[in-house]
Amino acid sequence: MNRIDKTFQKLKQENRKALIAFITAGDPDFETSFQILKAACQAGVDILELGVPFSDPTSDGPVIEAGSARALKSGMSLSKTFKLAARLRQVVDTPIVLFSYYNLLFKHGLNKVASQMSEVGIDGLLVVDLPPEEAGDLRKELSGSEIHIIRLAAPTTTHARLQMLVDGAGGFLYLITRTGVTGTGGLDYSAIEKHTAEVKALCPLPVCLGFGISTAADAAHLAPMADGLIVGSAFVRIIAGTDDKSQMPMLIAEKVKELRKGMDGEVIGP
Amino acid sequence: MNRIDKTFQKLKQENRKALIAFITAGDPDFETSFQILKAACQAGVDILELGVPFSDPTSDGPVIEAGSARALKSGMSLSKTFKLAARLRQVVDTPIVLFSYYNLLFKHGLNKVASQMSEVGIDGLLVVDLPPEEAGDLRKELSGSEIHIIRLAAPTTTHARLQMLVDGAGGFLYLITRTGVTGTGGLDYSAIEKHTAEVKALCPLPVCLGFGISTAADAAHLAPMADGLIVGSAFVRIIAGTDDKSQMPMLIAEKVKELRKGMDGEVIGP
Amino acid sequence: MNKEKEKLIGAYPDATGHFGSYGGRYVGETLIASLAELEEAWKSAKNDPEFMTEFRSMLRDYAGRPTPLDYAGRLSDDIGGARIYLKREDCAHTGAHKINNVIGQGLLAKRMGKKKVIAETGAGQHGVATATIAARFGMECKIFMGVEDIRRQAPNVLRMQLLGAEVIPVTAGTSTLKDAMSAALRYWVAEVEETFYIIGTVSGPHPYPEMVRDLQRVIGDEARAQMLKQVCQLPDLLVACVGGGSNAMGLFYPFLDDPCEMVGVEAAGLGLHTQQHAASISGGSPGALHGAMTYLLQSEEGQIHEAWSISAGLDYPGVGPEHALLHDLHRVTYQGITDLEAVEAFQKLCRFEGIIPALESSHALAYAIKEAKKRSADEIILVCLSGRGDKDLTHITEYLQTNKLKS
Amino acid sequence: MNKEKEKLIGAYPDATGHFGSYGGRYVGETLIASLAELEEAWKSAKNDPEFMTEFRSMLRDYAGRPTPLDYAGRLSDDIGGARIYLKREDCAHTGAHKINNVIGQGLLAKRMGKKKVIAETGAGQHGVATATIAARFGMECKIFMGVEDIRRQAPNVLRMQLLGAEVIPVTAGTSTLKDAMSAALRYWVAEVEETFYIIGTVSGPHPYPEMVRDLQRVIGDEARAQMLKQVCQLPDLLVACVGGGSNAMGLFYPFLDDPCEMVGVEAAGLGLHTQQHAASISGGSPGALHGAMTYLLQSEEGQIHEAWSISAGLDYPGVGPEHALLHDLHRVTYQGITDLEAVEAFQKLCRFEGIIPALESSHALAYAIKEAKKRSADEIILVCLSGRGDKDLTHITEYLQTNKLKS
Ligand SMILES: Cc1ncc(COP(=O)(O)O)c(C=O)c1O
Ligand SMILES: Cc1ncc(COP(=O)(O)O)c(C=O)c1O
Repeated sequence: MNRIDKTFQKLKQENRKALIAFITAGDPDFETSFQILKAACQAGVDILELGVPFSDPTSDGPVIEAGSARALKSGMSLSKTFKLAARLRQVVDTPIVLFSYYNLLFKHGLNKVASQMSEVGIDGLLVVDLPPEEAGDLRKELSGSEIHIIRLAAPTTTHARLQMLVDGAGGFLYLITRTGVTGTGGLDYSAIEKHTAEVKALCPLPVCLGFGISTAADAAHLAPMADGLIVGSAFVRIIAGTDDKSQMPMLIAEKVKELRKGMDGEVIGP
Repeated sequence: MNRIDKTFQKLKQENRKALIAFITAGDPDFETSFQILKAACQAGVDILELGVPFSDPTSDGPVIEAGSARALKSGMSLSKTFKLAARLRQVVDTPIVLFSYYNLLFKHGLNKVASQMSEVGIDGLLVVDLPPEEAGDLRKELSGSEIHIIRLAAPTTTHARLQMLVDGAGGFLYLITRTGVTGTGGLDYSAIEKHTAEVKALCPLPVCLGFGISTAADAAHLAPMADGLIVGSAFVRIIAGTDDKSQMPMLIAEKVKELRKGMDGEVIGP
Repeated sequence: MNKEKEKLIGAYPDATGHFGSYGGRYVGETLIASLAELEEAWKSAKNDPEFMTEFRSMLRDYAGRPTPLDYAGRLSDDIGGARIYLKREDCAHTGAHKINNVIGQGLLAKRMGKKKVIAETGAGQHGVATATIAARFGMECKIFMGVEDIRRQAPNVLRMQLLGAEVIPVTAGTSTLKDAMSAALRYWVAEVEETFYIIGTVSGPHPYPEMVRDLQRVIGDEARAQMLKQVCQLPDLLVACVGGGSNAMGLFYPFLDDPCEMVGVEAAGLGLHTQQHAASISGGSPGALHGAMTYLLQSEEGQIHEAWSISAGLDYPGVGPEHALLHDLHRVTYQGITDLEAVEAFQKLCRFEGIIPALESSHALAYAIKEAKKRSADEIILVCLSGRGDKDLTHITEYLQTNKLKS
Repeated sequence: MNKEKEKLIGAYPDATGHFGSYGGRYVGETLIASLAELEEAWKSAKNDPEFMTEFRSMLRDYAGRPTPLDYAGRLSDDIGGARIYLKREDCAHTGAHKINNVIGQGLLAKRMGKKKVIAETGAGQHGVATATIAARFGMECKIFMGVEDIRRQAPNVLRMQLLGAEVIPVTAGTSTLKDAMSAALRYWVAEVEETFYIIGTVSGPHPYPEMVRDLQRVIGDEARAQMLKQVCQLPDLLVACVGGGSNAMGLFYPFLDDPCEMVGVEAAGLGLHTQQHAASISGGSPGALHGAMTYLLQSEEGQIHEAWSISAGLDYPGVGPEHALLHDLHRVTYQGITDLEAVEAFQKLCRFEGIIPALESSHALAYAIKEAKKRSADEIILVCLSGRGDKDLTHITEYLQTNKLKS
């Protein structure tokens, strides 16, 4: 059984919500990134979204864009992302979702992508700029595998379209809290609550919220509404803001714990 | 009898050619200009062309243009030119031709121009930008007076037109040696000789050559071809090139004598 | 407009090149023969259907005519008065009406076998147009331009040079358009046999005012037909800026016998009460300059004054002689618009219609806006948008900054 | 051309927005609804005679269409080969073909009730065109532009600002057009309800490539009719420069089923053998960027390369997806022209025809000149002169000086 499904099963039993961390692979460099990812998983991340750095991340805000640029500068690529994931799989059992722009996969070769993902033990694939209409080839390549295609839904997604999105998707539904790119704040909790409820009613998969969640208070407010929360820029911001690389894993782990506390109801902020 | 006619009569008897000097009135200032003009006349100029300074002397080259600007700067005007001529008339009997652009006369009032010219003893009027076709009003105003309208003819003037030009003109014909504005050199003696001969055959008036004559050698070459020579920029250049104003009358007088010698056959230059 | 009016189209100039007491040929004797030759050549050319066909196809295929007649709807709505239509000469090749004239004179130069052309320029628009046509016809080209204008209109200097023309800096006098014209005349006097002088406006000695008007009347001919076709009526008021007056004559001429009011807008610079303006008719008096009798900015003694305008193309102390006549006949009214009013109209057209007008044309526009306010929506004002403002970008930005205006 | 060819006009894109394997809609989920809304709106608009009539009258009365078809006689004679005709988009309002597209999209935005428009720009021509139409329609306007391009294209920045647009400097990535487009997409994702994104070329997600082509085909429709009317034959070869490819698609499309050769000219920068070029088809490979599958300049690993060209408007590492298809079908050939070749052609057109072309268009011209030499005088090459070069004056003057070339 796919690690993602297993995780949600277990969380459900424990009546807890998934903390999903987005971190760019190779940011700020391969080795530090490995330590950061390991620390995050060990600190209590339920699912890891491993971002493949791309030169033109049009769906991301400035924080993740800068992380992507750092990773690329240090020599990161899709192939090395697979290496990183493989190494991580040696030390943690956390489900890993590969988070990529389509061009990287397309250029690498979709069949190679499929086989390498299986080889290294990646559990899901989220292609941010690949709507289901364009995903036929990718679906075909992954059809033999256990790997889930994770889908995004947006506040602008119609109900009719939501059904279609969920068809053939697996793992969980990534529900975007608001229009815009990653990393920008200003969440309207009550609007999100209403929208999430609607989506959950239509969606057989776990529904996780992402975009703009960065504090324990956000986590505390939003966790009850959904099956999990996705936090990205808040982690990447720590990497950007820390000069001493050796401190990064520890700081990331602390952030995980802080968010975890928020989600588990131990903190309710202003 | 008009002083100009008298002059040509006398020169003819003496078998000499007229030396006609063009000098801008008021250049470099009223008083110095008076001294210069007086010195020129006394040094042997046969006819004086007194230039009225104009802001936009389009028929003149840079030398006379600059002289005009100096005179204007010192406060010269048509009215003051009349004053200057009147004062000159007290001390010399040299014929004076007023040399002007039409706008100055038009704006002053043609009838005032006519009466003031007579009053101060000016003998001729040359309006450089007033072809006979436009000169009806002026002719009317001058018709009662002894004042001659002096006409220009150019190398581009057709024979037919020459007849028309000479009709109603008096004094002498100002024959331009070449196309172009005043003050630029490079005279083609043999072309001028041929052209002058043609014009003389058609013209009952004395024919005088002007434009570009500046040295005794020019004078020596050209004097035999015509009834007189007109020299302008060569004088004005002396004013421009002399710092000490008190020297100007003397230097101008020397230039007059030098040219006179050339014309009288005492110098043949290269 | 009740009493029977004198018909004006075709009436002027007379056989001697005069518009009433204006116009004529106030030049040195050297040029007379060339002007006569030019007059003959033009007479023959304009009656030669082949020549006129070539002229018309160059206007179409090269200059991009007809230029549009464009209803400035947002601007008109904002004003809430008369409706403003724009005759869009800014869309013509090289960016102003100047091209119409140079195509005609260029073809005439070719017909006369001249291999060299010269021109004076102020804003640089006529210089660019002349350099353009010289390149197109393979003629040698010299453009006379005051050093002050060279400084103010740098992009147009680059354009002329890239087009292969020699730009000759003129330092005499005020170093602006009038001195450039004097310099061109001087050069022409010297090189008159081989050289065709392409004058850029309806001024200069006969036959230039007539010839340039005849070449520019395409503006009005088109606009009149377009008004009738697109709007089914003639405009109540025509407005055009007047530097030398070629775009204005071009627009007005075909309407002269129609019951349309007309206003020629002169540059009032810092105000007609100051010495800093270029309003030869509203602020000048008759006199002779550069070959014609007309209105001039001049002293009591007949010395020519320096003109002043924010717009280099209006910065000339004279005006075409036909305007002098139309003024005296009260057929056209001449009004002044200040630098500031022109700049405001410039900004308004940018913001309301997405058209960056030349500063020259902005004068016409400013008057039209003022006047539209006083009139009702069933009236139509037709404005000649004589050129585009790309050449003015730097200049206007500086002006806005210096005068602390919002850009 | 003997065997029965597949008819191309009307065949692409398919119902899902694909041109063969290219095109499509490679965007984040947030934009899907808006793109679907846009697709519906465009489908309904283009079948609405009233909408199309308004579009056509704005092209005529505002943009100044039809633009001329102009025979470059002196240039052709100098080459001594095929005859070169120019489709003169430089005469259109704002100085390039870009205006056709923005008028259409602007009208569509109005129809959809959007009050705000955004656009990306490289050379600034599309930014100016968008600011223009926003002013004309009274819409709020933001233009995204890389800081590097802001530096290179200063006059166009001034123009946009005078037109009332906000120019938003983009510092990400290479600070050029691709980053401006990314920034615009990001902004759009956030403000998608109120904002209409006016893409400037035949790229981006469906329906943009189709819509922009349909709006630009007026170039080819006019040129085809003009060729038949003025020259009584179709051209043998069509040539247009290809940045995103909108002027090329606009020219080519109506001729696709005719027996005419076609060449799309990409910017070869310092040479196709270097990394400094912008030739996505000749020097790139398929991939997905900015919403479409197409040819891209990219690394083996799929990272997008910075494009390079002397001409800011060609400086983009992708190309419209329909070009990718036409390349694969061998219907259009894609060739590279270097910076130097383009500059030489620029100078040649200035000197021989009195037309200052945009540096972009100079690439097409350079190829046409090369090709004309190989062909006989009974052949005709039709070049899309996509814009005027006034925006390039400073840049080209610097280039000539740096490279010690005669100006
Ligand atoms: C755009 C434009 N409009 C008007 C003028 C003024 O000339 P005219 O009065 O002859 O039309 C100029 C002169 O350069 C010009 O460039
Ligand atoms: C004049 C001109 N031509 C061509 C282009 C390239 O765009 P496209 O390939 O979409 O026509 C541009 C882009 O700015 C341009 O300004």
